[in-house]
Amino acid sequence: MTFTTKLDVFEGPLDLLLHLVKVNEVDLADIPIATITDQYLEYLDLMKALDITIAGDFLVMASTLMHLKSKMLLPKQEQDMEEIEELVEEIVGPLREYMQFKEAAEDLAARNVLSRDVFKRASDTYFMIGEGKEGTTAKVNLFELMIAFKRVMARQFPDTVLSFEAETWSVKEKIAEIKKRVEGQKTIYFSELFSSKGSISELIAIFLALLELVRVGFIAIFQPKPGDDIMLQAFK
Amino acid sequence: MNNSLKLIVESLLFAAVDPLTPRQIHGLLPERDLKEIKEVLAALKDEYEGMKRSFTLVEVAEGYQFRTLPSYKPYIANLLGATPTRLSRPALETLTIIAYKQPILRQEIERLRGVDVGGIIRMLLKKGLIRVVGRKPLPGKPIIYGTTKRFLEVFDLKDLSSLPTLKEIEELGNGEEE
Amino acid sequence: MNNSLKLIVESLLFAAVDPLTPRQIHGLLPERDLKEIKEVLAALKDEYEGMKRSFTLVEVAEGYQFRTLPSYKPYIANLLGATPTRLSRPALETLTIIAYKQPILRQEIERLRGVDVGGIIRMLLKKGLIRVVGRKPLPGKPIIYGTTKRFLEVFDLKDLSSLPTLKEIEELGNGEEE
Repeated sequence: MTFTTKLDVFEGPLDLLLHLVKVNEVDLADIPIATITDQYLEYLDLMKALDITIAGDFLVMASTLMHLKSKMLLPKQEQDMEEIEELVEEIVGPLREYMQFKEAAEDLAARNVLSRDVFKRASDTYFMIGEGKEGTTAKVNLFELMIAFKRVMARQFPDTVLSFEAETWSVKEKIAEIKKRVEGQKTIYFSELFSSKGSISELIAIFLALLELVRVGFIAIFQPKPGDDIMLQAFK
Repeated sequence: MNNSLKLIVESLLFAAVDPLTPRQIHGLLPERDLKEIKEVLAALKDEYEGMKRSFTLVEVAEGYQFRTLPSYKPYIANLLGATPTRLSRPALETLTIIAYKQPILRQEIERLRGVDVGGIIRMLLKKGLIRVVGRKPLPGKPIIYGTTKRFLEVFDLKDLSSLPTLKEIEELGNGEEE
Repeated sequence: MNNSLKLIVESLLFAAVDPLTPRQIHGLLPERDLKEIKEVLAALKDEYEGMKRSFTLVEVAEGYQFRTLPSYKPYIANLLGATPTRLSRPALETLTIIAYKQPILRQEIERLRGVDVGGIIRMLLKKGLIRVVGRKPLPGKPIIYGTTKRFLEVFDLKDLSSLPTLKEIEELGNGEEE
């Protein structure tokens, strides 16, 4: 699977098509459909050979291309020409728009970007919380914690819509519990905290207790890499 | 106190983290005319441009902000150390589509890019570059997205109308065959 | 690049968060003499003093730093008080709970957060982000809180229904991380 990252550079079918148009040095107005279709399919074959999962979008485009190619190979009549033109537009239209935005994106990136090319005074805290600026030990911010929490909830209560409910569980109790666990062990994992099959309100209480402990700097949280289980340690 | 309006406004701009609009400054100095404040801002901008220092007053995000000139970038980058948050190409393209087509639904962005953009939208929301503008009166009340003031600030844009017009893709001709 | 040492040093002082010592600046510009840097700093300080602007270059114990003059303090204090960008994490959490659960009693907020929120509520009231919605017909007639129009403005929300739900955030999938 180490190949994946090297080969899978195309984000989606439009990205791949655009690449093929560029490599073949052709105009959008005059795309050699047969050639492009063959190259497109070759690429998909390569992905298959390397056991790379091919996203559905790639397949949809593949069938559109093949349909168009077969139409073009057949002897043409007036009616077919119209249909072919429509099909071409179905492919070229989005491609044209896509190129337009790609260029606009490049223009945007070429501007004097703040904190890259030009700098303002003082720090850039803005509204986003959790940059760890206030001397807290959090390496993961509130947003990520929230998402991690949602994951736990989704696992235990697949069909529940989460809302803040007045709870029967005390956050204070949970704070004491977590403190004890973290002090007893060197590292505990976020998922372990929620391993018991408690009620929603209990899970919320645990979560809020955790937030509080992080906020006051009692617990340090780490994440080896995005998406990994979050690790909790007593902060020394 | 005998400070001139010009220097009072300057002190506010100097201390502020975000760009200040004439209206915001007026809110802080209600006894002064909005018109007067606008004049002072324009005068300050001219003055700083003429002074040829390492920083200047820039009109950005519907307001004014002191910023260093681009040529000092290498020194300051060394000072601040941390590499600036860089947007990936897919993220930048998504942001561009939102900027030009706003207010826009997630589905429309996905149609234009041909791929799922959920994760990117979340990241852009988190970075404060885009925002929820409202909801569309459609089944499921889907969220509509737009860019923020922060977007204007980061990309050195005075307002949305100063986004360059989209270029026509030239090789296309008129779309007529042969 | 043809920037004078003076302006390079100025740009560093402008962008720095903390005061810079001559030695720190020397560390960033190792090809320049420490002595030269010290001279430039002294010259800059004189220059700014002579310019009689609203800010100046001050020699503080740890180095040099641009600071506004004391006489502008009242205006800047107003500015910093008015910008709600300085919400601490607990304040933001409390505000989030009020936004999603309004109308809500202080006790309920405290139950959810597990700590006293009296100080935070006062601060949020003062910043105009929350308001007293009414009183609950309970013993002691406890106050019920909700968010204000200002809250919507500050968070760029059209109305309360535009607040994305946790579920919607979840549906966006995973954001790319840098």
